[in-house]
Amino acid sequence: MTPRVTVQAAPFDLAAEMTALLAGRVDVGGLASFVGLVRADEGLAALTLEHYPGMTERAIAGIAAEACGRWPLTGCTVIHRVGRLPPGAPIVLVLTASAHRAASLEACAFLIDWLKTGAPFWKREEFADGRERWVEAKAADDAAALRWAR
Amino acid sequence: MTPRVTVQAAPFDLAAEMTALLAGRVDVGGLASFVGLVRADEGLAALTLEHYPGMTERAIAGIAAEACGRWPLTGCTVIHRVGRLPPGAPIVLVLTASAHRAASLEACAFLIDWLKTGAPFWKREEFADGRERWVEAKAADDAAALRWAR
Amino acid sequence: MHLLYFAWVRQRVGLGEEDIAPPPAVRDVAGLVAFLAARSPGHAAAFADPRQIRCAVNQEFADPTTPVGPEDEIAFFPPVTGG
Amino acid sequence: MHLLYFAWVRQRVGLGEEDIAPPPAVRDVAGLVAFLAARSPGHAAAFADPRQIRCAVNQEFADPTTPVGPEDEIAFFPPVTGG
Repeated sequence: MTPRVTVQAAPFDLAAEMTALLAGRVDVGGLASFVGLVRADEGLAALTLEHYPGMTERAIAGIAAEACGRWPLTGCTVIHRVGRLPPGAPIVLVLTASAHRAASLEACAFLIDWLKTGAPFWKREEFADGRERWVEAKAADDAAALRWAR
Repeated sequence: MTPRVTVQAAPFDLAAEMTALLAGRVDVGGLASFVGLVRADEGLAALTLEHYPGMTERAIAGIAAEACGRWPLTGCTVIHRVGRLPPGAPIVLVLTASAHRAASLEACAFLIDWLKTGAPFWKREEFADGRERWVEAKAADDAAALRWAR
Repeated sequence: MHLLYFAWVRQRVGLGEEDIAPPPAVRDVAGLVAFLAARSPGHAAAFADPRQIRCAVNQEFADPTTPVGPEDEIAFFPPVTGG
Repeated sequence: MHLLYFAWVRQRVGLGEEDIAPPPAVRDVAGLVAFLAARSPGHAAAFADPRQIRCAVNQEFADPTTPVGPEDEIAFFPPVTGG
């Protein structure tokens, strides 16, 4: 099973992605999903996501393959959007299917946690008053820092 | 926010349920879901789910309210199907929305774990060779046992 | 007293529900189980191993010492297997 | 050597990518950062605080001691903020 990994500007169709992971199968007992969305905190008007074409997809495919090694997944889909997104817009989808509920739930949480810390994406916030700023990584979220600082 | 809790024979529409939790909101950062499905293990032909009308809905509403107390959820939906279901059919849906991803993921896992151990449902398996049997609770899943045996 | 039976308890008893009026000595769940086990061969089969039986009184999980009275709704069933 | 810049590193440098041919003394990421910081005021601003900069060599996360050569694709960017 090869995980499906996509970085795209377009919205994703969660129902269609779920259907694809289940089509023709009777061995899936649990299907977990996580959708991350843009919040309108502090008057946020839009969020713009930038990525590193090539490396980002490779990095996500690598971690998705790792998840498939750690948990017995029958299906795994990761879709991350880029570009300018308004409040309420979906940013990221993680879908994990397994015979067992615990495996699907744990793999889903693992993947979304990793996307926060390990995938080359950068977020710029635009506010209603015209301010703009790059979102700063939380220390806890910056897994790559160790590699550099050691 | 009152959780939406339903026990029904009909299939559920996951996309519509998600849309309902997000409609008009810009304060949701994470939407976690879990769908449990019928597996065709050991030649299973169908699974029939029985419940205790009244108590089952009350019990689920109670645990959903507890989840809303433990985690800052903006939305929570639990739909559990009953009746005779073929392999591949969805049995249960748990949906949790929150400003923060960890809250939505943890509440979703909490609710599905509890449904396994605390909600009055009983499963009967029918196999291709005509055998039928009631699914036995795993000792680890039988939270009610303590109340009785103490 | 309104009784409900679910899953294999229902199948062994042969009934989904019944109304009964046990003697006054039946004051709690344990007493009711002993009374029911002597009611018919089906009841006897259903309650043969009380460790396999769970009980709810008025839709709340109960234990052997939970009191029961004439106005109560009392359900017996196996350990739950939902989700 | 093909360089890529992302997020505020790109904004400060003023370029998304560029091809450069640094002197042979530039052998690793730390040497390249020192070389780039002297290249223009924009580069100097971008690399003013190397602790805020992450690097990938040929699309793998790198550290200051990672070797760099003429055929490499080298990217500089802030700590990632995806998900």
